[in-house]
Amino acid sequence: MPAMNMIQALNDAMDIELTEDESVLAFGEDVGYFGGVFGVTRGLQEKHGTARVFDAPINEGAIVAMAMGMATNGMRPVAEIQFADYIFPGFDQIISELTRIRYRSAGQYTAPVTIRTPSGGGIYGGQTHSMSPEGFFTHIPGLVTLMPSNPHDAKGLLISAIESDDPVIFFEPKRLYNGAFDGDPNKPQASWKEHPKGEVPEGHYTVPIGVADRVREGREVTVIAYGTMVHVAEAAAAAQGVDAEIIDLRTLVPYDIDTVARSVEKTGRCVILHEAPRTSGFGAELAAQIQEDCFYHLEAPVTRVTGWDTPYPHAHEWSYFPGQERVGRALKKLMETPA
Amino acid sequence: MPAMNMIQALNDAMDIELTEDESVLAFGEDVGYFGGVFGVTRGLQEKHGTARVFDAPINEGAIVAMAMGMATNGMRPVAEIQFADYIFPGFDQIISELTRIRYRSAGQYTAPVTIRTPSGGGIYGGQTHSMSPEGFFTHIPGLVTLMPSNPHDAKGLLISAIESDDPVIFFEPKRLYNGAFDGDPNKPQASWKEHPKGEVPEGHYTVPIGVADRVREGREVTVIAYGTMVHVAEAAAAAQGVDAEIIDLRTLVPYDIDTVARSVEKTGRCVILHEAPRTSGFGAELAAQIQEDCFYHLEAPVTRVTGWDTPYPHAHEWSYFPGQERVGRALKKLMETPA
Amino acid sequence: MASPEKLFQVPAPGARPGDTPDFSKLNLPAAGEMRRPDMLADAGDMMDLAFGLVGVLDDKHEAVGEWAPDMAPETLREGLKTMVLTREYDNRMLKMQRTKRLSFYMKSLGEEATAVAMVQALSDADMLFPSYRQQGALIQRGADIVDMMCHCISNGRDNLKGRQLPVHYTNRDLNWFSVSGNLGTQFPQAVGWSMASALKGEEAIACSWIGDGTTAEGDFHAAMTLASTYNAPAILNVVNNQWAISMHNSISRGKAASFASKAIGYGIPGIRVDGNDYLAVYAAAQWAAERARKGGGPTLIEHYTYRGEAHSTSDDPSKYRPKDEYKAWPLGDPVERLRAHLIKQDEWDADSHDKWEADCRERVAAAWKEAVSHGTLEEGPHAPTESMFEDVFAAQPWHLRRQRQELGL
Amino acid sequence: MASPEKLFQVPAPGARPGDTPDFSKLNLPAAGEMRRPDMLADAGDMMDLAFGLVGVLDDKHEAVGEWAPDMAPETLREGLKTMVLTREYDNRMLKMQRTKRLSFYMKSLGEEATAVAMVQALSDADMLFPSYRQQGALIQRGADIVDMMCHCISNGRDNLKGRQLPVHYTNRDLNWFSVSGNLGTQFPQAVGWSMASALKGEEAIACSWIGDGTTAEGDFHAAMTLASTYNAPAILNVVNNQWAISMHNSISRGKAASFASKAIGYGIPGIRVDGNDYLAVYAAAQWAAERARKGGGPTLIEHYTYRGEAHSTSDDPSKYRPKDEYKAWPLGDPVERLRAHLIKQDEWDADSHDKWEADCRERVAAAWKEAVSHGTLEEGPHAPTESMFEDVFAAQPWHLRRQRQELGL
Ligand SMILES: Cc1ncc(C[n+]2csc(CCOP(=O)(O)OP(=O)(O)O)c2C)c(N)n1
Ligand SMILES: Cc1ncc(C[n+]2csc(CCOP(=O)(O)OP(=O)(O)O)c2C)c(N)n1
Ligand SMILES: [Mg+2]
Ligand SMILES: [Mg+2]
Repeated sequence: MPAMNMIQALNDAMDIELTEDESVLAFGEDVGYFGGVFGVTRGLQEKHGTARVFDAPINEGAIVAMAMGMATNGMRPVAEIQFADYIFPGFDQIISELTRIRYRSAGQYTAPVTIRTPSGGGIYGGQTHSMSPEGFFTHIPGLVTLMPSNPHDAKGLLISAIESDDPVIFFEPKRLYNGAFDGDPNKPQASWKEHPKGEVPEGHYTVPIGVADRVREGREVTVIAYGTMVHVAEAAAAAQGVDAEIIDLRTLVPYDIDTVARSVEKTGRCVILHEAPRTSGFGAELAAQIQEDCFYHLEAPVTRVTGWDTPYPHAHEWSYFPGQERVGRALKKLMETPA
Repeated sequence: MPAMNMIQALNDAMDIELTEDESVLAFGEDVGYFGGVFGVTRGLQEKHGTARVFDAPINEGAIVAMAMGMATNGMRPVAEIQFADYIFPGFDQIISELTRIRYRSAGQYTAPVTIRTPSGGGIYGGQTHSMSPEGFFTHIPGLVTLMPSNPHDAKGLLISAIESDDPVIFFEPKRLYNGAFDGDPNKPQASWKEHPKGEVPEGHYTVPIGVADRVREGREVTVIAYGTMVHVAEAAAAAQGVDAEIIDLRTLVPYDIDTVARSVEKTGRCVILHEAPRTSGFGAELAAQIQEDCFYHLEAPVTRVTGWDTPYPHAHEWSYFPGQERVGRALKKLMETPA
Repeated sequence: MASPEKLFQVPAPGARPGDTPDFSKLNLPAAGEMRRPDMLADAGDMMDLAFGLVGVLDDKHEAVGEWAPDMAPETLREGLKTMVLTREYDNRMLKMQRTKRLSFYMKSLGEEATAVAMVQALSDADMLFPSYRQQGALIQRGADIVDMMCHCISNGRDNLKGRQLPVHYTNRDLNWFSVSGNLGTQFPQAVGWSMASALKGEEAIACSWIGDGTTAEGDFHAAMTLASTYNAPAILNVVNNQWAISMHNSISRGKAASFASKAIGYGIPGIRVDGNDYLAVYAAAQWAAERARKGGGPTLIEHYTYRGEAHSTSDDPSKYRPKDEYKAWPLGDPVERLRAHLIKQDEWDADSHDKWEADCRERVAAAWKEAVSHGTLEEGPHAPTESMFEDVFAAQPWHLRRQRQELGL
Repeated sequence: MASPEKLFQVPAPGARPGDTPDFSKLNLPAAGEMRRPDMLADAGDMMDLAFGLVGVLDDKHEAVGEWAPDMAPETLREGLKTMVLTREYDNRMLKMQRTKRLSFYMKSLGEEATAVAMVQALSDADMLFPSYRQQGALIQRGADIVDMMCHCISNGRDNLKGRQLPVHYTNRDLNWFSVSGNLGTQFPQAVGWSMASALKGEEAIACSWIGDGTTAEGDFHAAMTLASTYNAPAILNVVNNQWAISMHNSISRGKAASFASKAIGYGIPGIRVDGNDYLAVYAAAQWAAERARKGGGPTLIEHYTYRGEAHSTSDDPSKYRPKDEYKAWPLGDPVERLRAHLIKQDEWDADSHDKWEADCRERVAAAWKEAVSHGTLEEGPHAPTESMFEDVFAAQPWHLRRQRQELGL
């Protein structure tokens, strides 16, 4: 199996879909000739032509609306929003239109659109290149929300997204594009080449929507994470010597409640990680549901380790990012809680 | 004290602020000559002039941006968004600009803007005139989120909002504009004239931001609600004969954690109500925080009674709305949970 | 420096309640005055059309000038009949709303031609992305008015399962998109749809309508930008009925000479047409459709018309404009004008007209009876309650299943 | 029916890497050709300005035509000096980014006049709502370049407490707004700001800049609509530097003849100006500012220029355009052209120029030294970590206090 970084894996997924299904299109700002500011669509225009892979005007609402209109006319557009921070001019088209068309037309029209967008911090991008806005999207009925944590899942999930008949928002943790960053900015990040999930099967395969990945089995505490935070969780648990069960959610809506609940019922302790601000972040939903479903198994409150309720600051990036130290501290504290 | 409905109370608040502070302005779609589609600004243009109360083009992003620009030039604009369902074209200006300007300029610029918008269902408005999108806004750092449940609070809170140096989003539960609707569509709703909170003091007063109102003292279970759901809670608790402590949150961010936590510690049981869809709604944040803060006092899981994770349907309005029956059932179930 | 009053301006209509309506300043070109450029001419060479007014029917009810379309009398009669039927449908539905049988309604009085003639000039495969005021277009496409009523009263036969507010029709069989309550969102979607059609090498174009007030939304700009960039085969209509609820069109138009002139900044042809002149609307639609099909790209058409009644059943227009302003509208009534033209051509007569009106009234009354026999909003039957949880996703996920179960379903 | 290729079009630049740059099709009017209408004339009577190109400096370095501004040599020299200083500042900062002392940088090579001359024509009380590429305007307003550097390296003296990406300056003392990373958002804010100024009866106007690509955003339409409706005293600049990162301006412009022509659909004057002609920019700015102050409302100015370097330190332009395209740009270099003009007028000479350049280099080097003495992004000191939790709200609420405490602060 070839080793790929996440950019290559995503590119491969789109290449396969563009090849297999002529209704698949890819567009967005700088997506065409240039191949995207992170290079995720590099080479696709050359291979599949300007009519199928192309640049779009800088108007995120227009991009979503165009995708939706095309989708109701038989296409499967993959639209890129250059940074997740810039998706909000398109928010109305997503919440009022894209995700409602099936419902309000009673199934007469559907819009199988995939919106890809890089999210998260850790690249000194400041407050407008670092957001993790996934929480907003999980509050929208009718929208599938995905975030992979590695090249293998990125490819398989993106293929699932493109083939899904539902609109999908697909967050790409940009800090993971080029390596398995574990939250420690002071050491070189691990190359995907050396990571088992950097091995990406050739050709078509899918990672199913709605199924989490238990990346570490453990008995003492359940850690629920997605994207970059999966790697932070692994490193922090190892550093603390905690026998954590680590769940990579992969799908946020509809998430894998069975895997989550089974794990928490086993461990009795749960910590939820995300980079996004805490208040009303997706961790809130997870915590609320877990305490409801697993109440009688919980030995300690469900805890959240998250970004702060502030914009993402430039200089204090590593005080904002919920890194190994903060995750470790939370794990330790949870373990110290008397059962 | 004069009896007022909520429309009159809000109108009065703006009238007072427009009179006392010449930097206060009011604008929005149909807000000027017509006085708003619900009449909330009626008479204000005539009294305060076209330069201070005026119509705005149908572009919610423009309305927010104009308000923000004016606010950075010394004004205190009160912008109306005609229905909360239509706020999303303005979402980017709210999340990326209005609520960040203080932070990103390190306090050099501030934007004391109040955005008023009617929300919630119960008026057969279908999926585009019934939304309760407050959850989205509670995930935005730097934004104060308010929702009154009665004329008295509406006036006092709106005055606080206009005088606040923070940007404020002010949700007006439109089903309460003309009466204290308790969730039962089959009986005539109580007039505000007969409701104690329909008595509205004349002149200037404030209801403080961040302070909840314990509208009913009780010992068995804590009910947390805001807007229309406060009245549903009261009716449902009475119907079930449950000795509920009912908290009208009034401020969602930053909410009154002390009042909430103290109550749940006392009762050991908690149900949270809102009309908005459940997943990642504001109830998730409340439940997550409460189970964390009050874990050792909880005798049952924190429960949510909410709108469904679907658009608000027209014909099935009363199956969607979390009415007395559903609230009552949740209360009953909670009371049956063994301690 | 100028005085503050001069600096800060809020546009106001010419007349408010109590004032005498005055349209004398409109200064509109007469019917037949505008030239008809070659259908594939450069947008830059027809800017005059954006500032003028394409009209065909003159004061003597004759079709005059270059834009006069070559139409079979049968087509004209069909258009007239649909407009009359639409009007009777509207009248009935308003009455039913007044007696609380509908939760809400929106009429299209005075604007029927902007919908009906437009659709007649298109082919059935062309996709329509309407706003809430093109019921005439839906009827012209052949919708069953019983079905339309069943939707409006959310009964068991409502093809939208009771999910939508009245008048928010969807009809895929008739290539009619789903009406959204959110203003303007359909405009860029229509462009996207038409781009896909072009990509597939199909003939079908898209046609969308928004109102004058809605042009202020960002989606207008999105649509125009996309259409211009990708040469989308789409007809983009702005129905300038002078009002956006209580706001005069000058609040969204500002100082622009016309809405059609907005096309210039996108290099798109902009045509202002007399929206109450059925023949002019047809002619402009035909021109734009052919241009699009031939690879000439999009056209923006401003329909200059007047909203004859309230915005919806939720407002009282006498609160913000003179009661009799509609009567003073200088461009007359589309039904009356087409009727007079057909009579002048000896293709119609007063009796036939009266009879058709009576027929329509009867047909609408019968349709209503049939519609309510399938249930009403208040009393049902509605779509089964569990259907509320369907169509959110292609398949129902666990959380919606749980919620359905919470309702005991 | 047209072939699919004809129907679906994606605009492409004239040249890509490997091609020979070719601007021969631009067909631009010569300097001095355009008329200068009365400052309070109707927007509708000056549409030619939107399709033309206002230029003042001719090939012989003379100021010609009606737009030639009456400027003191001292002012011209000041402008030249600021442009040179800006360029040296940019050069230094890029170099420092290349050695990882900055996380990010954006140069303005070739576009200096669009910022510097604009600000010189305004008064100090006028409020600037810039994008990220008007550092020249900030320097012209008198910003201390040490302060600017301290911001860019987020050190302890950064007036933004390390919260913003480099080049996202805020400077209230200089009536410079806060640069946003979100494209175009400042455009309608500027209009709102200017409306408040008008309401208060104050003299100050607002001036904002966006790029060609950014005109596609809804906020462009929002700003233009507001400005038109309320007659806002604002200057709205579109810096058409031909590129939006890798996308040619035709992706956002589509088939429009110019960006200035977008003003027509709002009834606002649109002026296209040679952005590399310092005198032309000054003249247009002066005209627009006076118009606004006299109650004539907003003006849209398109600055026709070329982005001389990469978009930012994150892209390599040789990947999407010919390496030597900048050299082929027919409108030359703003610094060179103004320098030649001043020399021709005997108000400047080559030696003074070289000396000023050297001075600037030195000054910038010294400033850098001083800036880093207050700390760097990598090594600090930064603003205290707890400051991260400040300025979210006017007062710190409980949840932020708790979060601060979680960090042990
Ligand atoms: C995004 C959005 N904002 C506001 C509204 C509320 N609203 C409904 S209709 C209307 C006026 C529309 O006027 P216009 O575009 O002229 O269309 P007309 O009703 O005249 O056909 C408004 C403001 C809405 N539906 N959607
Ligand atoms: C809302 C938004 N979308 C996308 C981006 C990413 N982005 C940053 S600069 C840029 C190109 C802007 O081009 P242009 O407007 O021509 O300005 P220029 O850089 O040429 O000065 C893009 C797409 C952004 N910053 N904000
Ligand atoms: Mg209208
Ligand atoms: Mg540019």
